[in-house]
Amino acid sequence: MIRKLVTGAVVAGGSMLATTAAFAQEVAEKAAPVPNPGNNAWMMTSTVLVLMMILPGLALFYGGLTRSKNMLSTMTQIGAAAALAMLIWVMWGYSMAFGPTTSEGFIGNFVSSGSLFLSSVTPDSTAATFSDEVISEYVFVSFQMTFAAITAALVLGATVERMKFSAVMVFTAVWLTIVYFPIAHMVWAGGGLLFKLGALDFAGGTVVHINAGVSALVAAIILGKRKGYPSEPMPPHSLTLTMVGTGLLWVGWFGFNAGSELEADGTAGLAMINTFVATASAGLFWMLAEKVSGHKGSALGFCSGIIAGLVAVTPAAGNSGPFGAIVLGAVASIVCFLVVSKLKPKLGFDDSLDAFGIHGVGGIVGAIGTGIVYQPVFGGPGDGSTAMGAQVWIQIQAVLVSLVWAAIGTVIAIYIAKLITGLRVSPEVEQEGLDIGEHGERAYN
Amino acid sequence: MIRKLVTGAVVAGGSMLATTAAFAQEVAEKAAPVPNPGNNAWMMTSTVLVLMMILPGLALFYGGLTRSKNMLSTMTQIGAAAALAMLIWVMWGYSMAFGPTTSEGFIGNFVSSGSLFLSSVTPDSTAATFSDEVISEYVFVSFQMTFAAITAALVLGATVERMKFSAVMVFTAVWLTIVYFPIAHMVWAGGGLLFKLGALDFAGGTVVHINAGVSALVAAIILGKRKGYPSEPMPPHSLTLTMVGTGLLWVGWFGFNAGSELEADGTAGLAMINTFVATASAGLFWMLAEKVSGHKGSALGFCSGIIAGLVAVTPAAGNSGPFGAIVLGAVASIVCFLVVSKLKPKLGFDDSLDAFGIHGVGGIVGAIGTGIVYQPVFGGPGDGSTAMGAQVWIQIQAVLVSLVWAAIGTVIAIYIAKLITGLRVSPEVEQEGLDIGEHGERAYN
Amino acid sequence: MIRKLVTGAVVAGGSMLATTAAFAQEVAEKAAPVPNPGNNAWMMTSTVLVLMMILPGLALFYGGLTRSKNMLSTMTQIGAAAALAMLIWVMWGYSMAFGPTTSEGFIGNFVSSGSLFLSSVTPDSTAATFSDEVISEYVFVSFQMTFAAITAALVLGATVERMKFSAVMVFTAVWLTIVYFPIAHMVWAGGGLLFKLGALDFAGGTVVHINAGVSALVAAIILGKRKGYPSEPMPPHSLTLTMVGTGLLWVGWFGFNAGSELEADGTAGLAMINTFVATASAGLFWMLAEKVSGHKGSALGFCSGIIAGLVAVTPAAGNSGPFGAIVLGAVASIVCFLVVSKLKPKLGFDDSLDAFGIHGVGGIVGAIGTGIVYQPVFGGPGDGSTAMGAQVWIQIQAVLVSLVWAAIGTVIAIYIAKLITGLRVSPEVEQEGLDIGEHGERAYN
Amino acid sequence: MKFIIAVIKPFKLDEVREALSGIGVAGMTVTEVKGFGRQKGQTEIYRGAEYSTNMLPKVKLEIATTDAIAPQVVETIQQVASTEAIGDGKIFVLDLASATRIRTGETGDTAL
Amino acid sequence: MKFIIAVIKPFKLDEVREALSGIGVAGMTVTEVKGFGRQKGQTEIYRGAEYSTNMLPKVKLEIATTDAIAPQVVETIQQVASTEAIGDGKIFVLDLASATRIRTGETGDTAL
Amino acid sequence: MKFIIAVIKPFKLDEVREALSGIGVAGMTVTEVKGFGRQKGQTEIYRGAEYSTNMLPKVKLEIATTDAIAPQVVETIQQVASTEAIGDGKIFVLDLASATRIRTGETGDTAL
Ligand SMILES: Nc1ncnc2c1ncn2[C@@H]1O[C@H](COP(=O)(O)OP(=O)(O)O)[C@@H](O)[C@H]1O
Ligand SMILES: Nc1ncnc2c1ncn2[C@@H]1O[C@H](COP(=O)(O)OP(=O)(O)O)[C@@H](O)[C@H]1O
Ligand SMILES: Nc1ncnc2c1ncn2[C@@H]1O[C@H](COP(=O)(O)OP(=O)(O)O)[C@@H](O)[C@H]1O
Repeated sequence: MIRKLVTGAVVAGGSMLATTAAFAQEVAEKAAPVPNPGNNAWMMTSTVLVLMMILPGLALFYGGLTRSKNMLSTMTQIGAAAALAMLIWVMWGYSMAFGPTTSEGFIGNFVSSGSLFLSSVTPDSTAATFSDEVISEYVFVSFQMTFAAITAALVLGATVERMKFSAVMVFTAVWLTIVYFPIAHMVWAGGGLLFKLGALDFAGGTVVHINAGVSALVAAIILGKRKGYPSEPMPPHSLTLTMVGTGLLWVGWFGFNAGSELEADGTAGLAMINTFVATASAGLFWMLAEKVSGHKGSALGFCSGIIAGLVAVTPAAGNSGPFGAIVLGAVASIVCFLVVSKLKPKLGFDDSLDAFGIHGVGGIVGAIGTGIVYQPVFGGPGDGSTAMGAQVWIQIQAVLVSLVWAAIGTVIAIYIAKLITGLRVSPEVEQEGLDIGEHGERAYN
Repeated sequence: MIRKLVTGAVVAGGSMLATTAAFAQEVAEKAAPVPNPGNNAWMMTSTVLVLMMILPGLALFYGGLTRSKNMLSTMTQIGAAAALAMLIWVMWGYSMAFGPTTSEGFIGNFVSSGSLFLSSVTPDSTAATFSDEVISEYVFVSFQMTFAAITAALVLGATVERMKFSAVMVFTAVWLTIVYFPIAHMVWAGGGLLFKLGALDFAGGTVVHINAGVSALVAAIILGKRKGYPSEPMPPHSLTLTMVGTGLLWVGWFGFNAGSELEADGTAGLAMINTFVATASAGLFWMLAEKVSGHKGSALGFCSGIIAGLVAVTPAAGNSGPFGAIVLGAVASIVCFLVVSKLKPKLGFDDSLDAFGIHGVGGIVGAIGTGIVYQPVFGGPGDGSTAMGAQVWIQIQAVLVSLVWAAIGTVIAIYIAKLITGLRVSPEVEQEGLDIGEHGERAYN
Repeated sequence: MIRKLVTGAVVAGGSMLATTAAFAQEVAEKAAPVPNPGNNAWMMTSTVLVLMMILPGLALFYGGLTRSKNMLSTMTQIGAAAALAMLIWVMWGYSMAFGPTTSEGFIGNFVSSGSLFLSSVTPDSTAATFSDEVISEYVFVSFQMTFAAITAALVLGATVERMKFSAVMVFTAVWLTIVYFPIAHMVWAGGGLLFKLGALDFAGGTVVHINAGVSALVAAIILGKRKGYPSEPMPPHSLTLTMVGTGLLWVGWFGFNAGSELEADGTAGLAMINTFVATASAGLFWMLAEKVSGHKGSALGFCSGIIAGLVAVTPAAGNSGPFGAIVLGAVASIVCFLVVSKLKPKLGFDDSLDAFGIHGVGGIVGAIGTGIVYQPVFGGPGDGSTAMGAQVWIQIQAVLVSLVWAAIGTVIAIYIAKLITGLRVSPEVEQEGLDIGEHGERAYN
Repeated sequence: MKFIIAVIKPFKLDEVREALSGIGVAGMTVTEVKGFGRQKGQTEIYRGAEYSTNMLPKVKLEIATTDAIAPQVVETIQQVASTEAIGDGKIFVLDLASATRIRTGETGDTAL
Repeated sequence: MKFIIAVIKPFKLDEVREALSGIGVAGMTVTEVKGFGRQKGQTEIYRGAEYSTNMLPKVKLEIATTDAIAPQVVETIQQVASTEAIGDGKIFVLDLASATRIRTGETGDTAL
Repeated sequence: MKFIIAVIKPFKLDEVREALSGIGVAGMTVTEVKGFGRQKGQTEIYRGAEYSTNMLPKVKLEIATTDAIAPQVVETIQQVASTEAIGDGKIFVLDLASATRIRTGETGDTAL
């Protein structure tokens, strides 16, 4: 659904202001669409829910998985990266991704411009939804801001327990600029490359999860393993907190997925029920997969499945029927389980909290699977106009483009961070924990 | 208010599809009601709030009360039971409780049918509210789904620290099917037995709390006591987490109670203020009751009162004035206090986390009390057409029916679970904790 | 925006009932405004969000900062004070602050009356917003109730770890009555002193934060220092929980700030984005300030900055552009940092959790700063009709009035509490912890 | 005097304490420890990474006694704490040169 | 050399440490323990279940000293840690056969 | 028999344990403790209040051994646990009068 987006938004919101004021006024007098408070209300709620996913949600999910000596470092990196992303978003991010001036020609595939410092936004300007409705543009800006913030934070799951705080800040700023904003534009903006291609991505499977997952992998490889990994045991210091984080992520994800409809309508309802059942299915299937491979169904397995399901249903939320969603959740869960517990130990990299293993892999399964479950034969809302094979091929292209773009951009961003900050803490700090070494505190006294 | 429910829902939503498509279309063209986004927005928010009650809310509330060696087991059982309930709900639960085809005659009092796998639901189908409005049917399905999920999870409070995970899964599946769906139908569906009787149950005092409480009691008795209970002290491992859970339950309960109006109107506002004050009153009165009986007002007492108040105000939320609610909260709190701290130690059963003592008892007080506070003389919204005595008698009948139904159904469900899984963990696993024994993990490292 | 408030509310809601019933009916038949469900939905959501700020938000934020032996005491005091505030609010608080009968003459500057026990409120009565819209009065009552509750709880941050539970209860009851309700009336009600003066306070910078901060300071001074302060180290027992609380406060604050618009419109959207960016900026600037003064940027610093930013943007939320908000957040953060880490150690008082240092000081910076960022030259929504100097002077007057009123009222309230309860726990209880001494429990077993 | 150090399974603590107070042991000091010995721990799995730890939770008792009752204390602990399963723990006896009650300054047997 | 084990009330820890460093005690090792003795614990009530525990939180100090200053260490602890209330704790002195500093391998008195 | 008490840096625990099992030490008991000595802690800052604590997290090992291998145990710990940085810890050796295995009631060297 999101693919129908943003040209409209731009028309209703920003570009009106790009014309002469007089003309704008005239137009406004005639036609100025007024947001229905119900849609605004839902979108503000959704925005708040996505913030809750970051802090405390993701901070707890990731933090519980680290060792207690790195708990504060993990939570602070997430919080501060998100905060930085918010400031950058209002300064140049919104403009680059959804600015009113669509650049001409080739470059317009990748970025827009024209609303630096939100210059074109007022309390009365609006962004179009997918029907004839509009929502307040400030609400749209806020909603999209939280997406940028959480994506930046997700990447850090692969680099915790060893990356300098200063490096996190530099990396985030560069990475958002050269990776996130262009990909968001490509997928969601009217003139964007993948948008024009016809890729389906309801709530950001590509923009958020594949993107974050791949970037996490690349960053983890460049950064190197944690001292002692994998020989030394590094059990999660509090799975209780990880479960709390999981719950909050699930709760918040409804803002993410059902919010992406931009209206409080029946399709938002569809996105909601899909987000429930795909997740429930994925949580249980991960435990089942553990069982089948001879272990006990674990709490962390349940949590991992929940996240895998949420990730996979993200592009499919409004693009699937409930049973497509259940199957998609189950498949994504099993695939992620295999990657994380069978494949990863064989490969050499240290993706500390499995940002790639779950967000990257789950995102790819979801993106491609969306091409399938979208079809009416599987109960999806598609009208069958694009054949399944063709749609899947479009989806694969979108995945590949994001994959390559994210990988290259991350290499650049991480080397810039290395140049400026040195990237990695000293072995002593790593041994002693980043809480004391980087922040001078202990999480628990 | 809920009693006016679901015949309408069925008409607007499902049954239209049950007629011939052509006719339906015609009707739709003339009259198809469109949901107000404001109501949809509120109902989606409410749905999300109820999920938050389960995970992390209830998981923390219950988990904090267990010993640390059973923390993950408690949280995982709650999460997985809820997940299973969601899948079952879309497969056959919604159909049994709110399906478009109301069975004829006697059986129609107990179940409906006709929407297996949500076959009759589309993004455009709607469910009627109590006025002339409608909401999207997917939203209604999601909202009601969370009720089924939390009720299943509530029961587990009486069986934690000793019931096998596999037994929990089997029990949940059977119990929902033979206990929850029929009771939900009886109370809330147009043709339901208790609905026709005229029982007042705004947000599920009977369906959720009495039901869960009684089932919990029966399950606990069949399962037997925890090893060492009551001679060995089993103090809560983290009252901090229990308080966090309490807070989240209170927050989420507004989705439960004010959401049950199905619209964002003044009655939802009434349900909201009642849910505030009944709860506040109950929290403080429990502490007072402790004080009066010679102890210190305790944190756990405050939390217990909060829950007792929430439970009691559930059937009364839109059926009372604020002062009726305050009194109801206080009374429920004191009664639950007496049962939990005076009566329970004298009886032999081990209702580990007082699922019966609070949800069952508080639910009964609330259900009967609703017959009283509903009256206009007590500031309630009733019109006085049903005399107080008559209404109270109806309420008592409803309580009795649910009580008996839940008790018998639970016996069946638990013995099926015993047959398939053995029901209870081995004494070694119980000693060592279910976290290691059942899930292979520790909550804290 | 809030300054345009409550005369209207009173007209639409209460005062209609103050006239003869017959006349009221007639008016109602002609014009009775019906709330848009979208606005009601947003306001109910906002109300729930503010509750989440209190429990679990503030309880965790404050609780994590105390020593573990006082954890339950801290959380219970917050919860119970909030509960008490809710009961008092419906009994006489709403009447005193927003009652339909505006007292004549001088006294009308400070209190209203006429809705004791919410006698004038029904599910159909409404409160006006700032445009032509209305919301259900019960929703307005609930929303405002949570403000009273959180303000009472905020004060306790300065008095934890040594104040008796009973003293907290007495103090809260008196303080709300003589401090909070009058100040709320003065600032927000149509006839209120500061309202008439033209003070800008979008979401309660003066009413909530300056008020709570100053009262906290006064209470802390009268109560005296904790035993061992400042010689004995009292490190926070769980910064993890403090960070969780911080996240929940941020999340909930959108109910506070964007909810204060009373509608889901573009100005609410503006309040939302300002609340994002001011906070993000403040969080990062506190860490920067630590860095600049030779320390490590700390997790607690980040959290403190977040709160300082939220406090400062409260009066400015809908009265500023995003860049005004960023600057305001940064300035407030740095000022609070200096006060809390440089000034406070030099002064003798023990404001245990910096309720004054952050809420008081941040509130003052915000209130005065609002006079500046409101101006169109700084991108604010003001029309420039009041010159900046004049507006700032109005803001300063409002600050001074609240300061003096809160200080005097607190002295009275605390001495009444002392008279009745003795105020402070015995040295033994303080040594051993209030959890055992006052509540008979331990937080962790 | 003797200083007895016993490492036992945690769930035996209450039983042992009761048995000891039955034979007149007035006090003891208890510490949560991790034991390493013949008994092997459960395998824990976190996302495919297996940790098989031999460090098991135990409880350590420290009891100062008179020479007279020391043998009886050892015997009682041995009997009550035994489940005849591996990992039941050990009892160590050391000579205690002196003991002082902080409250009163008393020393020797009366300080115990 | 002597190995001194002292069980004290937790809030006395800082005072004792300061006093000991005043008389030249360079190091010690501190453990959180639970004490069981004459002193009775508060009664805790959780929803009507009463636990009256006699296990009270204490702090255990372990200090290796030369024979020469051992008596002074005992005396200092006794005096500083005493509140003259029940539950103040105990001091036990054991003979220490040898001591080694891990860093350098030094042994005997200089290792302390 | 000897009762060896070693205080070491936490991250050396695994290495020490492996080395000891290499020389045939069958069991030990491990406690998390706080050490106080020459090594100074990091300064922690909470909103302007500076705490410079000298209490550092350490791990204490208790190992009962036969007289025969005691010297070798001490030496092994000393060598493996040493990082040659301040704060590496200490090893104390006490005489052990008797040892009992709770499971079987065996005493003496065979109980270890
Ligand atoms: N040599 C030793 N020194 C100190 N503690 C020991 C020693 N051997 C065993 N222990 C302690 O005794 C516990 C039980 O020992 P283990 O060998 O597992 O079983 P068992 O005593 O039944 O042979 C261990 O977990 C450890 O705490
Ligand atoms: N026989 C003992 N062996 C080891 N520790 C003991 C012994 N008796 C007492 N303790 C420790 O000393 C503490 C204080 O003892 P208690 O009898 O309560 O008070 P007091 O020492 O003032 O008589 C206890 O909590 C316990 O930790
Ligand atoms: N006299 C002592 N008695 C008991 N434990 C000691 C003593 N001195 C030091 N320790 C323990 O040994 C640890 C290391 O001692 P420290 O003086 O810091 O370093 P080093 O041994 O390298 O000189 C301390 O943290 C403490 O736990």
